[in-house]
Amino acid sequence: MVKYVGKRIIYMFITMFLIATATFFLMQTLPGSPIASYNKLNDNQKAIVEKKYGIDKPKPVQYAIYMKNLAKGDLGTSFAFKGKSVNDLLASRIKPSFILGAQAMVFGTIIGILLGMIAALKQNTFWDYGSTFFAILGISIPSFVFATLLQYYIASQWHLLPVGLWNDGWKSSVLPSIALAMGPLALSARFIRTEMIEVMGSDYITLAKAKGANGFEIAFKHAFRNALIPLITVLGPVAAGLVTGSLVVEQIFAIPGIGEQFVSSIMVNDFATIMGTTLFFSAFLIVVIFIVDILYGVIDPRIRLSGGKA
Amino acid sequence: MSKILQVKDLELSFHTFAGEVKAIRGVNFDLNKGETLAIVGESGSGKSVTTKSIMRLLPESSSEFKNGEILFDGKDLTKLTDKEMQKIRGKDISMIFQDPMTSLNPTMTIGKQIMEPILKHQKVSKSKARKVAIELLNMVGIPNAENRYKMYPHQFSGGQRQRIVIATALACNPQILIADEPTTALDVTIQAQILELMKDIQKKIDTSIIFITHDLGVVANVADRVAVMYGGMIVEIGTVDEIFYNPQHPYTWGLLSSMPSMDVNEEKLYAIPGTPPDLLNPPKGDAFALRSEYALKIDMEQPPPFFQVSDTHYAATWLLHPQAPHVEPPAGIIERMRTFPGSRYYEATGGRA
Amino acid sequence: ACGGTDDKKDDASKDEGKDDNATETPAKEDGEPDAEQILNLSESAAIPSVDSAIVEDAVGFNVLNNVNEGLYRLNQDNIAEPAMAAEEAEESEDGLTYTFKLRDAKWSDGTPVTADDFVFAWQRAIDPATGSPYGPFMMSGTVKNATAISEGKMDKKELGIVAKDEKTLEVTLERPVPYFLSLMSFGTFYPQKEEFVTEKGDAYATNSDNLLYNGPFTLTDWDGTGGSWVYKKNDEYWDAENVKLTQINVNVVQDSATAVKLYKDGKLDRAGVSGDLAMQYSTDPEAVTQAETSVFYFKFNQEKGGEKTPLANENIRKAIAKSFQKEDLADVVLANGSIPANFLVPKDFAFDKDEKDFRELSGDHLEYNVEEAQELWKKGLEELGVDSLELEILGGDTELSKKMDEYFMSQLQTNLEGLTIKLKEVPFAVRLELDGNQDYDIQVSGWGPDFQDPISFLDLFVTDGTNNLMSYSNPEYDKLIADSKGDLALKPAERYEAFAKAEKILLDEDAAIAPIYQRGLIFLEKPYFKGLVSHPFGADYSFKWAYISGKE
Amino acid sequence: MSDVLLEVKNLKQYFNEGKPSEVRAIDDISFSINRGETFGLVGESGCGKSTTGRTIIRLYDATDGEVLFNGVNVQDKKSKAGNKDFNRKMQMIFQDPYASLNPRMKVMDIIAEGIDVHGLAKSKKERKDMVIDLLETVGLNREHAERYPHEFSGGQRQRIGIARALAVDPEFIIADEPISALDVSIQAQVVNLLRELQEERGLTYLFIAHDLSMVKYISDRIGVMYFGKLVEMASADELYRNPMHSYTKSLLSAIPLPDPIYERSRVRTPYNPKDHNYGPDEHVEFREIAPEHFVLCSDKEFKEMKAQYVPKEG
Amino acid sequence: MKKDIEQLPQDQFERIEIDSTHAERIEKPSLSFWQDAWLRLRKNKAAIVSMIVLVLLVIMALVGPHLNGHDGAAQNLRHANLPPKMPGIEKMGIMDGVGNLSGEKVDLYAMKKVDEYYWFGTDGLGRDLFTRLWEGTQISLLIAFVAALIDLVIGVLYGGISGYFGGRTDDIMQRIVEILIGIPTLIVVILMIMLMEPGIGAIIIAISITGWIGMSRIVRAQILKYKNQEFVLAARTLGTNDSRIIGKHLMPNVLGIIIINTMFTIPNAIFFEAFLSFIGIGLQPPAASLGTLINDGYKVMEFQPYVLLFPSIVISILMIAFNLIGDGLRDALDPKMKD
Ligand SMILES: Nc1ncnc2c1ncn2[C@@H]1O[C@H](COP(=O)(O)OP(=O)(O)OP(=O)(O)O)[C@@H](O)[C@H]1O
Ligand SMILES: Nc1ncnc2c1ncn2[C@@H]1O[C@H](COP(=O)(O)OP(=O)(O)OP(=O)(O)O)[C@@H](O)[C@H]1O
Ligand SMILES: [Mg+2]
Ligand SMILES: [Mg+2]
Repeated sequence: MVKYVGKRIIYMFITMFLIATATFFLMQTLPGSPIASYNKLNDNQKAIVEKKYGIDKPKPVQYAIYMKNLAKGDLGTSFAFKGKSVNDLLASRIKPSFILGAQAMVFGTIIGILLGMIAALKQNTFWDYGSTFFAILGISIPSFVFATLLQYYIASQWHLLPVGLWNDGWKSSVLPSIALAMGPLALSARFIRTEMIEVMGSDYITLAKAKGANGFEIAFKHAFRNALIPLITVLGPVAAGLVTGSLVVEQIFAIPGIGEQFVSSIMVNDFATIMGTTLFFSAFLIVVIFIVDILYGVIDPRIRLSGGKA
Repeated sequence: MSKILQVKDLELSFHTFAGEVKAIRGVNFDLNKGETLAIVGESGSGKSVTTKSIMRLLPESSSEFKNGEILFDGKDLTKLTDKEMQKIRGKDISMIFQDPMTSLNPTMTIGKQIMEPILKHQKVSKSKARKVAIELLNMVGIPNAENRYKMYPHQFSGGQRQRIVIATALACNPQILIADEPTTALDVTIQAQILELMKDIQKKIDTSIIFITHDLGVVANVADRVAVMYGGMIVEIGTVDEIFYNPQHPYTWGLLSSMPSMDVNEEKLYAIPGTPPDLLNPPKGDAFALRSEYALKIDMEQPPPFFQVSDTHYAATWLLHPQAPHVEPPAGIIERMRTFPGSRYYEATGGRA
Repeated sequence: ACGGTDDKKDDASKDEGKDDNATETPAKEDGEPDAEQILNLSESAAIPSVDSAIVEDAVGFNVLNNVNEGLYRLNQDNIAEPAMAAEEAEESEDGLTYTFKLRDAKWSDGTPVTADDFVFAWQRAIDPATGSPYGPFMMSGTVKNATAISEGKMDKKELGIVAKDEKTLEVTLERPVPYFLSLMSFGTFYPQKEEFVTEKGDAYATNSDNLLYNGPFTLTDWDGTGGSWVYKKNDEYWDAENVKLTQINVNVVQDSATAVKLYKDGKLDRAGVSGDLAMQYSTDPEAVTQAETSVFYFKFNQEKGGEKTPLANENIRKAIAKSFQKEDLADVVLANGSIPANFLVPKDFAFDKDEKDFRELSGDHLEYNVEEAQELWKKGLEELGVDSLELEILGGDTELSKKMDEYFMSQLQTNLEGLTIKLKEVPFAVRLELDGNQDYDIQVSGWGPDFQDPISFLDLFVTDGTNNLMSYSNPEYDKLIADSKGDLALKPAERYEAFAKAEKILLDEDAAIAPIYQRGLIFLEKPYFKGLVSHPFGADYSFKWAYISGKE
Repeated sequence: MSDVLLEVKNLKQYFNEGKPSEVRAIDDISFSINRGETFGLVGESGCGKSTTGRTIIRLYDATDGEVLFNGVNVQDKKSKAGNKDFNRKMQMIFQDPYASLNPRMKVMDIIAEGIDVHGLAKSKKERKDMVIDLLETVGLNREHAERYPHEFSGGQRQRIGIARALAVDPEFIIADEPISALDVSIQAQVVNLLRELQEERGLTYLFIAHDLSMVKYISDRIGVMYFGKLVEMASADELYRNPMHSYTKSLLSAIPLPDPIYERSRVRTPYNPKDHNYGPDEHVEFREIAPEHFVLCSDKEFKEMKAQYVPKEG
Repeated sequence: MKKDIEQLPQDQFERIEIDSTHAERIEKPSLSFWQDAWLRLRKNKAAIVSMIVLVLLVIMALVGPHLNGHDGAAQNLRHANLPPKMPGIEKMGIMDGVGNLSGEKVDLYAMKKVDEYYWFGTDGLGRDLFTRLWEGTQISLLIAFVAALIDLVIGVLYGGISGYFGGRTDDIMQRIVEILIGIPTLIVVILMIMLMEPGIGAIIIAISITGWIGMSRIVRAQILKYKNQEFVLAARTLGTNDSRIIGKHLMPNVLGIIIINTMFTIPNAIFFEAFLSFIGIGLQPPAASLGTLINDGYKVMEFQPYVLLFPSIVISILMIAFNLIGDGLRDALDPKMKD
């Protein structure tokens, strides 16, 4: 197990390194200048500014410097936020995004799992069709439409929750979390349904029935955990999906999160921030995938004890 | 002997995309206390469905009892509610399946799985249940049970897993144990161990066993009585000696003669030609007739009733009808019949070679 | 207002901005201030910087205007009046030297604002090492030696600004600049306290604690990158008694539809209405329409990759300039209070000695006229020897610019036979680069003035001007502009005539650019929100005089 | 009858060599098969029977050792043409009647696969005729050609598999548990067919199974495998009558026979590998106890066995 | 059990000869895998309805733009922002040309003196939304189909090669995939779009750039599963070469899952395009897609709900239809398939 974790961590670093390299060179090819008033500067100033941001050096040197700083955990200096480090920028924006993401993940997967269970246990009944339809609807309505609808009805019309902004405590997080949760919800519902149906058909479930277990015990004591295992494997991508969703939701609910910041930095060509955010997202994703794999081992004894997946 | 279970005129169908599968088309048998009844028959003949319908383990959405009753303890199992049935399962009747690799929950320790029926059906504390479970593990021959109790199924070999499944099935000293091909997936040597185990335990707790298999060697080893199934019906039923040494149904003949003998070198094995009947459109008459060289005209029109051969021995073939012509069974069968007192080929002097 | 060609603001997603005095009801002016003076506003973007030497964007200049103060400040009537300066500056005969007497004002840490603070700030802004985009831009050619210093040819100490004593400041100019005093309200010319700046070093202006304030408000709860901040009344401000608001909470709201919803929900006291929603809110009692001083126009690139483009042909340019309906564009497509523009220098912006609008002097140019356009087009095509043309319109990537571009495409293609338009919509930064490389055919561009003088617009198109970037060159035009800065600098009437003439050449004769519209904005504003002053140039607005009345 | 068709010499097949998960599926086995005979290979599950078969037919590359077919080492990398030739001469029949037929192909195409690959038919019609011929050979008929595998029963499928192997007219067929997955009543169909074909075509079989009674019935000689090693090899009758290795004995004693009277008296002798109790310097090798009867044993055991050995007359 | 034996006509007891070939006969009509799957699919009402709906939508996407005589590109500012009005239905009180104006309900057609009918209303430039809706659907479907096709080709090739050749090749290819999985898709897509000339092509490439990974993993898993199946081994022992094994044995078996997966990638691509439109890096006007139409609509949802409503309905129906067809196919083609 330790060996497996060690190996995975090494892979994670290699992956990060490659992603960083790829992003770095990709950024170099992007059109436009990161300095908004670049054309206001005279040549002398340009030279000085370029020097300040280290973009006067040859690309390989820039790359080496960037990687060196990256190794120290320094993502560089933002072009748009004058003189501020990308690290600070991310740090100041991460909290709302994280809260939303975590809430959406928990809420989405729990409700999704419930829906999926209901659908599977009542296969081909009204419940099944209802929850399947709901789950499909969840992925069928674009998140920005869904978020807007929530905002319009629940906040603007019925005044149950704030329309937006991040200054109303937990209330501020409810609607955006729900909007974000639709993805994980739909995915886990559908996934659990298929898995449950499959697990419910397996021999050990029949045997459990033969032991006299009732429907509830069968579903929760026996089937659930086994149906959950495959879901765990897709939680990584689900978490990544939340990143996508957060761009939209943060913008619609005017929440000062990292997604909103990312969109802004794209608009102003803030290369350092775009890159920093990309790397941050990647690192996040990689760590999530890693955690998911570890979790997988925790939940599935077959993997826990044999030390890693084959 | 007291009858512990009676299956009467059981008919059952599955509703599938393709249409109605008439999986059980009238099955009758009794199970006596303490005996082992083996059910043999080729794949798809309805062995598993019969036993699963006793346990009511068939998918309720697609299966339908068409007729008949299953009497256990004065109750018709086909009519019980789910709740009532849950009380019987695992306690009075329990079951073992073919594949030990898939019949244990991979994410639950074996201890928990064994304890489950105990906790479910007996009012005992957890620690007591644990003790019972460890005893059971010892009984089925899992050494070092205290430690292994906490392990997961994948840490055991196939044979061990089947022992664990047996332990689970025996947890509440059931009156009936249904074993659906419990050894088919195992090696001969392991199979022998499991069979011995089952026989031992049966002696200990005096349970009745319904043992499904298609291995006649195993049948000969474990069974007191044998029911031969074909095409969703029992075609012959009798004591093990009656079936092996005085078989009456042509299908039983075919079954017995298609096994090579260890002693003699036959030139050619007897082979039953063709394929099993399609239960979507079961044949009108005798289901086996199309594959039988002993087919009679009536076989094509009318299913044969059960003819009594002895008190314990019945066979459903028109050949037993008094009007039927006399036919010679295959040579190997005649050989077997010679040794059986009461058979028409019995030779007092004969005996076994 | 911004320099550069940023038309992003036309999204109206920002909700600070102008408040037209004329539209205000007298009742509003008269209301007694409430006890609670807390305002909730939104911005369209986070604050990139509040370092007056570094600021280059609208949000930054706004913040600066409200938390700091220069020698002058634009008053409620948008006239520059002494602020840090105690009295009107003393101007020398030749118009080259200004002497300012400072008032007894204090920084938010209680120390006095001195003449040295200005000297330090100006020198810092022009020092090429600072990399200030606006320092050289505003000072070069105006303040003495600024150009040379910014090019690194002279020490920053040589800049034409000296502290005569603690409270006296003397500024020397390179040439007479008639609008110089109005520049003094511009953020770049604000003071900075040397001791504080050096002490903070790199951390200076990175958050609200690392800043000093000498304006009506101080900035708090700003972490340097976050999406919200708060203005608090600055008790050290010299005119604090006239500042009524005690607190202004600002949140960044990018999406204008969200801003409107927040406004309707009472979470904001003011919200911009984007074009899409404008139709629905134009008659709302809380809606306020305001014409801005930004003008948008087509830039016709005459030379691309060293070769003349079809747009080098005057008739083609004229044809295009006359071939689209500006009224419809302003009323239906933009629908945000914008007005069609047949001019470059905006309306209600520059006035002559008699308070007469420059527009009345200069008149309309390049009006919509399809028949003429078609004739010119035919002629142009003949001259080029082709019967069809394909041209690209380079535009912004905001919703409204996209919609507008679609409108142009349809208008031009319908009205000019043989013309095929391709649209290219890119983010602002990319457009700047394409502009810089002259890699476009037609560009939708805009300009907002940095000071109150027609030259702020007309200077853009002199030969090789930094914002020309389309190879337009007309010696006559150049000469008129040069004269306005030289011989005519101190002759206001002639100077305005020269401007009018230049505008006529630029538009009517050469059709170097094709004016489209002068931007307007629609805001929703709570009736209790009073006294907000918006400015036609420089920062967008002042909260100094704003207050809340009748909210309860 | 000493015309050797196939000779396996010191064959080794290790999976995941060098890794902790190394499996010595075949650990140094040698045997030979004569032309026209059936060699049976038995042993418990996982002892390496299938691996032996698959290594011989080169589905796996051997870790070590030689497989001589017609005197040529097939484990050598040979030319493409040589490969093709080899592929025609040696064929395989598989265990699982469901997994061994491509569910998306018609029976016609399944059987004709070898014909197509080796270009044995000159025209469509010839191809069809050949297939129908093969179908009839295995007791099926022409209508079956247009059907898909899932429509057949296990026994029929297994016969289709046999027809496929026969299509290229092989000399040698490896039958890897061809009947284990079949119903008793159907097993006989397949076994009979294999025997008939052997007679008609002079085929040689390597017959892998764990069901000793069937192996004994069909095989001329039998090898018993245990954990990757061949522990005993003798002619079928000899092995049955005179099992020498204690594993073989155990195996034979475990088989239930369809004879209740016999079953009531059968005693099983368990096998425990530790009972051999080989010393560290004891050399365990394959030794000939009686003519053509080999056992894996140490020198000491060899002597004991020799002493015990009582030839039985059949 | 019957005990009394009745007397039956003696001729009934004649022995008859059973033709042994008769015993081998298969009664059922021959069904190929695909026919069988189709039979199963046919029973799935949701999938069938979805298929019909999808076909209708595709037809509408093709003919819809020509149905009401309006040109989707023609602007008529006088007719801008009109609500839906449809002959016939208008009498029912819906789609009668009444819309919001400054918070009041007004018959905008009467007010603006418009005689024409705009079935789904007009946009801010006075373009007919009905026509644009179907043009948009066309483009969305085009993008989705092409992107799905690219995913399919790359994914199948990559996964196929990786799974089939295994060993080192597989190792390396899977490491690469592991790295790609670590990159947030959205970000790559955004970067790619920023890099390329904006337009349909850029969007398709951007969507496909990481889209194929899912397909490749599924295909690889399947190939791994099948390549050691006995029928493949059988083909190998016959000397079948790699390309034939892949083409005849592996692909036909994996095809089902490829199709199923494609049924899920198509709606994803539609969705992604819509998402890109939302963050402003989607299509270049005047081209419309469902995404850009929705994006136009969601801002004015409160007052001109019809701008949002129709494209939202179409995109939702498309998504639901594809998903249900996918589900149906999954049940029909491979009841056991998981991901
Ligand atoms: N759930 C089900 N749905 C439809 N048909 C079924 C179902 N279960 C069993 N059948 C059908 O019922 C018939 C009898 O099946 P059963 O499982 O009892 O056979 P079996 O005798 O146990 O065979 P095997 O030896 O293969 O286990 C078969 O034709 C089978 O296809
Ligand atoms: N490709 C492989 N990679 C790793 N190990 C393998 C591989 N194939 C087989 N083995 C291992 O080699 C050993 C022998 O396997 P093999 O399939 O030859 O046994 P077998 O005797 O045919 O068993 P069975 O009777 O179950 O078919 C087993 O332990 C198996 O797990
Ligand atoms: Mg069964
Ligand atoms: Mg094997």
